[in-house]
Amino acid sequence: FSDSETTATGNENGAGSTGTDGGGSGLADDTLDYPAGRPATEVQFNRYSLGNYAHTLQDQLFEQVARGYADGTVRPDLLEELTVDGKTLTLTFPENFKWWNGDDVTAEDYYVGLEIDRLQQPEESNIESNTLVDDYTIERTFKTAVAPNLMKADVAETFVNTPRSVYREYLTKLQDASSQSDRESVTEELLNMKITTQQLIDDGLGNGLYEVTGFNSSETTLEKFEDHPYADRTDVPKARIVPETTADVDSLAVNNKLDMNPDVLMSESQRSSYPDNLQNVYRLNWFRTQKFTFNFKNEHLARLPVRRAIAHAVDLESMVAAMRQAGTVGSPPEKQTALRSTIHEKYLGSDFVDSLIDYPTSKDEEGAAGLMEQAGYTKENGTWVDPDGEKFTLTVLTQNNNTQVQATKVFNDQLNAFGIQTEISTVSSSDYYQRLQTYEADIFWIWHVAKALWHPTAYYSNNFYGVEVGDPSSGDTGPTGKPFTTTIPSEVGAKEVQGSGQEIQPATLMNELPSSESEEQVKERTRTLVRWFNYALPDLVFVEEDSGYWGDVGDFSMPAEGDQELNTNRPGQFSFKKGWISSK
Amino acid sequence: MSSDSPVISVDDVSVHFSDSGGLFDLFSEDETVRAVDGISLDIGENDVVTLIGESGCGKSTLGKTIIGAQKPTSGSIKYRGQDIWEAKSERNPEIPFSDIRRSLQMIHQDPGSALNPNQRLLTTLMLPMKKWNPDLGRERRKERIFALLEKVGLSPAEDFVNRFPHQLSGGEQQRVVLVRSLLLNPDLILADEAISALDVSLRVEMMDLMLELQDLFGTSYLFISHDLSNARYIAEKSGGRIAVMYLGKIVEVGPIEQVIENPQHPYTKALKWATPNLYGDDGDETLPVREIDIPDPVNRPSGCHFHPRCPEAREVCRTQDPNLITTDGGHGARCYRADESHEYWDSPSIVDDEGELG
Amino acid sequence: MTPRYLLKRFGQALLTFFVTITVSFVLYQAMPGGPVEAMRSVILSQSGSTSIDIDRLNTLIQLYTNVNPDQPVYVQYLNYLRDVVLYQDLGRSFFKNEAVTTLILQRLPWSMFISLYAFALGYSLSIILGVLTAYKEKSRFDSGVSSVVIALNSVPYYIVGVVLIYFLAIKQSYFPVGGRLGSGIPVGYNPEFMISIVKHAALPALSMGVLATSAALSMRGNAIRILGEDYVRVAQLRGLRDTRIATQYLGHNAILPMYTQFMIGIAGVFSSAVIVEEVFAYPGMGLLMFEAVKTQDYPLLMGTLIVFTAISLTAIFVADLTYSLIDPRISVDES
Amino acid sequence: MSNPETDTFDLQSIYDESIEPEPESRRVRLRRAIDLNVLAPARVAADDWRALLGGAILGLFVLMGTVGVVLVDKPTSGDAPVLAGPFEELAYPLGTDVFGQPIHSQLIHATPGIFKMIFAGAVVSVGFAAIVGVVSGFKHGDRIDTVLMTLTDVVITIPGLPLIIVITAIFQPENPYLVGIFLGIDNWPGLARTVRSQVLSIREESYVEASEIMGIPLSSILRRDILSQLMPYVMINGALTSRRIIFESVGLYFLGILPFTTFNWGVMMNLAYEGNALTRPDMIHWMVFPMLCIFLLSFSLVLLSQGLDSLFNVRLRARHANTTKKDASRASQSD
Amino acid sequence: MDDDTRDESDVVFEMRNLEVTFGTNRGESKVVRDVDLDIYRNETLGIVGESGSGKSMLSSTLLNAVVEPGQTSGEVTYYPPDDREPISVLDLSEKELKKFRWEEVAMVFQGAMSSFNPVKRVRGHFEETLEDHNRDIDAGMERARGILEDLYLDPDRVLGSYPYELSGGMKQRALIALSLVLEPEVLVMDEPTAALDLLMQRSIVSLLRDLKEEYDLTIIFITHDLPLLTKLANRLVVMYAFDVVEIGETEEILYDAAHPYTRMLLQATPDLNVPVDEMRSVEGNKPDPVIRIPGCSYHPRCPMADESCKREEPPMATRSPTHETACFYHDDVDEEMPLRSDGEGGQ
Ligand SMILES: Nc1ncnc2c1ncn2[C@@H]1O[C@H](COP(=O)(O)OP(=O)(O)OP(=O)(O)O)[C@@H](O)[C@H]1O
Ligand SMILES: Nc1ncnc2c1ncn2[C@@H]1O[C@H](COP(=O)(O)OP(=O)(O)OP(=O)(O)O)[C@@H](O)[C@H]1O
Ligand SMILES: [Mg+2]
Ligand SMILES: [Mg+2]
Ligand code: NI
Repeated sequence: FSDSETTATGNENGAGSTGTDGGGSGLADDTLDYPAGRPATEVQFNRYSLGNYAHTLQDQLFEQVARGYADGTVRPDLLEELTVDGKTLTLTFPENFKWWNGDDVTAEDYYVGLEIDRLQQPEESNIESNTLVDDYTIERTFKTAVAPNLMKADVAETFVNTPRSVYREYLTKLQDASSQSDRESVTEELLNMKITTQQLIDDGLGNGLYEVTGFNSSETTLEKFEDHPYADRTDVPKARIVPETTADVDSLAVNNKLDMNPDVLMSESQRSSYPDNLQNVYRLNWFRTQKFTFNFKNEHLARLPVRRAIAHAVDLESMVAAMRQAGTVGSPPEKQTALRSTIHEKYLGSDFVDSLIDYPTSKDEEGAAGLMEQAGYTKENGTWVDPDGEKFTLTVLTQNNNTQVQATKVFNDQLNAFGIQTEISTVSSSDYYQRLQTYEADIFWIWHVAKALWHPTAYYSNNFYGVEVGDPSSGDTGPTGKPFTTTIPSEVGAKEVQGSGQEIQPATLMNELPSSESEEQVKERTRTLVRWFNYALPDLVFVEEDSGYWGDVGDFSMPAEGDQELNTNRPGQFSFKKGWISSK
Repeated sequence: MSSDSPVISVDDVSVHFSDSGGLFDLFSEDETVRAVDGISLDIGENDVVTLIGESGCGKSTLGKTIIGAQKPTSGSIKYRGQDIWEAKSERNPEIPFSDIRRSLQMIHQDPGSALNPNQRLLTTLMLPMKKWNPDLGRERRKERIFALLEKVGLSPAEDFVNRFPHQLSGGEQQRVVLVRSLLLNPDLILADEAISALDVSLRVEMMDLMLELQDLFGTSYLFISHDLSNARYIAEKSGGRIAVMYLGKIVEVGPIEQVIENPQHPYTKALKWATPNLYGDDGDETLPVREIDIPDPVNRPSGCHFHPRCPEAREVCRTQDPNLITTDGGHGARCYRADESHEYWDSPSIVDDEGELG
Repeated sequence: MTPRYLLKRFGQALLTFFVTITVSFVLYQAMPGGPVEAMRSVILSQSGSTSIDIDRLNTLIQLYTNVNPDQPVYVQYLNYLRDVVLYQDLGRSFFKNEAVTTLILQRLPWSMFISLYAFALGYSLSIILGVLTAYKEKSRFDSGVSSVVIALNSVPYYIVGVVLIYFLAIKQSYFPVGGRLGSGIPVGYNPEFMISIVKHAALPALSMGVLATSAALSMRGNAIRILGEDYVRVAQLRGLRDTRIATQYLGHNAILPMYTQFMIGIAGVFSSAVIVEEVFAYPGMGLLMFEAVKTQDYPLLMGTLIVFTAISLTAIFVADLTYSLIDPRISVDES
Repeated sequence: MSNPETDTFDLQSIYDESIEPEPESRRVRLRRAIDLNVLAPARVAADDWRALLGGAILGLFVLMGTVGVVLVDKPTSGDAPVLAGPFEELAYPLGTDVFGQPIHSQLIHATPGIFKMIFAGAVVSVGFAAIVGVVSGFKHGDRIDTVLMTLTDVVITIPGLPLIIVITAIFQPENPYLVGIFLGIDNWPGLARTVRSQVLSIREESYVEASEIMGIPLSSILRRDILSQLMPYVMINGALTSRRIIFESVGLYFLGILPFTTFNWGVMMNLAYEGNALTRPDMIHWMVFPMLCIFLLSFSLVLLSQGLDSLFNVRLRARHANTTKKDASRASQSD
Repeated sequence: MDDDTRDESDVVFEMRNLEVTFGTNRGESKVVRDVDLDIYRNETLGIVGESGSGKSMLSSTLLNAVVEPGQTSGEVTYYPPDDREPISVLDLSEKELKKFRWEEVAMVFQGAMSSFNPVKRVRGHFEETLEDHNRDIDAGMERARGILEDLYLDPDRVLGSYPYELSGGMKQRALIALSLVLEPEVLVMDEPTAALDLLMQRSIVSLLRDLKEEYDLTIIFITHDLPLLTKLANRLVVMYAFDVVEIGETEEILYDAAHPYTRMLLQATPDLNVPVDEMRSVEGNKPDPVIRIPGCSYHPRCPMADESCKREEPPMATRSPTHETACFYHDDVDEEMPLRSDGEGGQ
């Protein structure tokens, strides 16, 4: 058989010990089985290559420098300290971590990656310099003033995954390169370099608590790395990762063959089919939200009352309910701020939030009808016609993934029921982003988060994961017809512009947000943007997703809220990597 | 009964079939079958010619060539002086091709397969009428069809025309086919083994019917058979000629009595031997050929094609192919033995290495 | 069989191969946006959590895909053709950073395994059932088997797959729901490994095998026709053994008209891997193609199409070669 | 036979004779045509349970697609409680899906699309096959025959499913007719080949030669002699092709390769499958009913294709016709 | 049949009350009707009759090989040459039948062109026959070569060929050789020459005569080609409407046909030596196996028929010790339906 089924070195001793067939066994034994990512046969760990699916496994195997938390803060993970001083961010590394191959993990390992990132395009980078102060300290200096939290956010969710033993040579080449084209050829070289899973094992290129010992297309086996500082925290010697793409997670769970699902909550609908020892362990308000974007090039959608009418006419609750059936757990946003509600307090304050315009999360057809009439629309035979008496149909573009279709379907049906004709166009996920960028649909579904962080920049980003307005230097309106300059009421929560209002430039604001000089400025700019969003409703956010994890609470003791700080991305994996999961 | 201007005159006609090469037939060797090889023949008004010969000797091919259903490789076929294939390609021929097409008809061997199984007989019979008598009304056409059907004994015609071919017996089917060709009032009908498929007891009746209609309509017949006694019956009753074919050539032709009574060609003699009679002529069980099997039509023997089987063959037959040697009264044979002064008589006999069969 | 005939078939196979490559190329050109767009689309869809900014991403993709759109189309075509034919180089996968050929070669044996498994299972059963039902024409056995076969023919194989998963893997864990190898099984020629791969392949193979069952009906039809042939009657009159008549007379002759279809059937069964492997999450060629479709990995997509064709071609070519072994008339009667 | 009184029989005389045309002729003819072409097939069908059952089921689906869509409202989310079980409530007898849409109305509203797809696919593949087959059969030996057959061979060899997947992945057809056409693309060659060989053998039949010799125009020969013989064949294959189109289209929707804008059984299955209906007893009906529909529709087509065989049989039809009866003894002898 | 007259003769087959019926949707179709017939050792018996008169069916019963779903009833007794027990053919078990067939009785039947398995070489056919009958293959093949040579075939070439590579005549002869390979007692030949050329037909008939002598065969030869038959058969059986209407030595049938049907048949047969005007055709339609014609089944077509023919079925009447016929008026037939002029003279 094909050599893709390589047996790893580690398997020789481990063979037979867990040899039950049937796609994984999460039965009472000392191995923690959980689904994640792609088969290790298809993944490689060069951080620079594109589309290599590294991200689907790397967070199990590498230490993370710092993390964002749902309350909006960014705090060190591996780092001992993360401090800001003016334009400089100082990272202090601990001294007791090791690579699997026995080398110390030093600041240089991370520095190499930072410098390569910067030197690929030194002009465009917003980093002035990275300096290796000593073996365990890096100073990172920005070109312009940046708010302290944003500077920390810059290294959040990044990994120590560029071992100097491998990447040093590329850095040297980049440093030697004199022109941009020379640098590009190094980049190209980097793009094509490969670190296969086998190499990862052979050269010991990981540094997480659990070390890869073997893999094949249907599993990756891990063993505790005894030299790791957290090794004493847990008594789970082994783990097995079942690829999400090849295993039917649900049927494994139903047959009690999994011990944990590290970043997916069990929905109520699954409860009945899952065994009792599997329980939701931790639930958090995730950073991710989803929305429908309105294309102002459509004359109807360009009208504010119509957008607001749509917000009234659809029942966000039932959209979320449909998604819940498909396994997405979440709730509709209380307020249309474009921000995840967990950071409202931090960036907006409750008074501000309370004064914002309320859009109902359940259906308010009367209110919607009122708004339509206000815009001069009339209802004929159950269908709204525009002020000229013309009928119109809105096209809605969505991706053909389960959750998206579920939500869009309900959205559509409700608009139709209200009397606004819509037509869905469903595009396979592979084509979706391409179709999206033609901006030909009137309304389109999109994630609403540009970065894996609970931070305003993650939501107010001028690309389509944020609130895309377009390049303000390119005319009056962007690709979705949203004006670069617009007037909003000066008063928070006013439904109409009274007096001269306040003229703002959302695109410019969004572009400037990441380079805000102070926390205050971040808040200031965010509030302006929130007012704009809440008033003008350029997009309609319909769900704030929840995340968390479930686990086999019968066999393992899992940390829950209060035990540890878990309100961060992928809490299950985080617990596991921290050594917080032990057998009972 | 040939008159001065023949209905059909065949002049040195050959038909060769060769494998047509496909897109990838780059290296194909030519396998040419000379189905008809340089035949000349005239068929007159109200004439009957019977063609006999072994299977595969080219009878059908010759017949179809004569009625213009098969294009000859070389030579010419003239219908009342007009070259058929020129008529087809020329703009203003003396006799339009469509007239020729109508005048030369055919009856197939298997009456069952000569009728479209999915059509009622009326449709089958109406189609040619529609084509050739477009002015006639539907009812008038029907009348003619009915009259002819009744004439051949298929009555009540009204009942028959609404049947499907499978609802008729073989003899009845053959009559319908005959009627169909007669509807066009042709000058020549090619009857290609038209009675072989019928039960022995029905053959005479069918032949009689054909001859009767021939009388009536003045049609000429080219009658193909592999059975000498049937051929003889037709030819003798109509006073026609008989032509014996062997491997693409007519090896003997003449009035029936002479060919039967006094066959010149050894092959005709063999055929005569092979046609057993109920009465008389038994006893002679010596095979009159040296080999039972016919040679491969692709690689024919040199000289006279019959020589490997001919009991009379001599060395000269191996190398030279005799021409038609006419004796008397239109009787001729392609055999040196018909010529009493030919060098053949001095040629040594073929020494047969395999030993004679007879 | 004549060398000429061989040559002709070979020529035809080459032509087909050539046409497929050309079609692939044309489709490649017809793709909206081209590879750069495709790649960007996929990376964007992977993210939602990617922190990379779009401009930078574009630059990287440009570098990575290394496309040179300035070349005239025909030059690109000729290069493509040259690479495929001369170097068996189908390009590099956009996303797997690996030569398409390597990726395919890794997956191919697995797909071959389940296809052949399915094929052997499906066709041997069909042939036997076809002959048996023909022998017992109009009996209860016949109508029973025929009904089952007709019913099976009315169910798409992927549904059979789903049903099999439901009953045999989820309700009763007789078989695994997916994958090609059990966890913790050492690779090599040991019984555990063998049993595991066979068990994993069983359900996919069964559902693919359904495709082959339609052969039972045509086999039955053929066998009934052959039963009416003189030579079978003569064989019976000659007092030959029943097994001989059933195999050498009935079986052999009834298979003849279906033989080429059988071989095309292999290709058909093999291509059904695209759906079946996805349903069973069986990492073979089919799943590779499916992933390529999902990620718009065009080089990989075209590569798999070409390989699928090559396999089909090979099967048909083998069919042609072996056909003359089972039917001596072939080289004479080609049409 | 002989007919002594008509010895003076003369061709001219029968042509000159004028008889009053029978007045009832047209009516009689019409009656006969109806009897033979409508009533007789109906009687044959009534005798053949396969045609009967197949026709009945197909008829039911046609009703679903025509009357059904008028009677039953288009489903919208929130029509009913989410995931209601089947056979619980009269308003949604088959239960509802996760949107609270009644399953039965989804099934019904998916039918027109399915039929459009089948129609387009069958017309394209059968039509194309018939044209290619007839032309190349009629021009047997000509260059055009060689070219067409080479083309056919090439297309046969390129495996259909992967090709279709590639094409649909690239063009993302949404219109059901377009989907049908795409799916038809790979279905024609096999049929074309068989049509060609049928044409070749029909051409060998003497009645075609007879028609040619009688100077019947080519169009009539094609229509009367060739197409009428091919019709049954083509119809039967049409039914089988339709089944294939259902399988493939639903499969592509099921896999999520085709964009699922409209109602489609495959889309339902996809959503249910992706929603893990297999492991969720409260959801399984969402999966089962579309599966059942696919099964029933293809089952009816398979049955029909088998029943059609006897429906097109002239002998059977003639036997069941009242107006072409003749005494039984003669009919049987020539059989 | 009158057994006394044939006492001393050696009977191979004895058929009594033989009937073959088919169930059709129109009713029961009786395609052989109550036939009694004896076949003598080493004779060549010819069976003639129009197409569909039941000749093939009758001959198939000799091997109990009537095609499905035909039902055979009555008795067919086979007397082996040595002093073995007589065998009741219709009562044989499957296994005994397999042995009986081809070892005792071989059959070359209508449509011999397709009697060979197209995918098997001719040699294979010989070998498998020998093998399945547990004969020594080498000795058997030696014998086969001999027979093939007797039939003017090149053994090596023929044995090494596939059936499609042989011409019709060669195939026919190879089949005859195959039928003789197990040295059967009786050879049943059902129109073995119908599809062949005249010359070939006649040649094969010649060869058969020689073979019969050489291998001590009893041959039953079926054809509707009467002239050919007369060159081979000692005795003729005339069938009409699924029954035997006349049996006699060949000469007796030719020159003293007693049944009006036989006479009609003789007159309808084209013959080079008979003037064309003396040929007549047989008029009327052939009978239907489902509808039993009351009385003599030939009466609707018979010029001599009267009321009694319509009512009663004529029994077999003896005309000479070797000549029997089923006609009430066989004494008047000479008068009513004279034979051809040179029919008598040609003797
Ligand atoms: N269309 C054709 N293509 C190639 N060869 C042909 C074709 N038609 C006839 N032949 C060959 O030409 C030769 C003569 O054929 P033809 O049909 O004329 O013989 P025939 O005398 O009518 O034989 P039969 O008595 O069997 O009908 C045969 O060898 C045959 O194989
Ligand atoms: N399978 C069958 N089912 C019903 N009737 C049959 C079957 N086979 C033959 N018959 C009928 O049996 C009768 C006798 O057939 P048989 O084959 O014995 O005739 P035959 O004398 O050999 O004719 P031919 O000279 O045409 O071979 C015919 O009327 C035929 O229709
Ligand atoms: Mg012929
Ligand atoms: Mg017979
Ligand atoms: Ni051909």
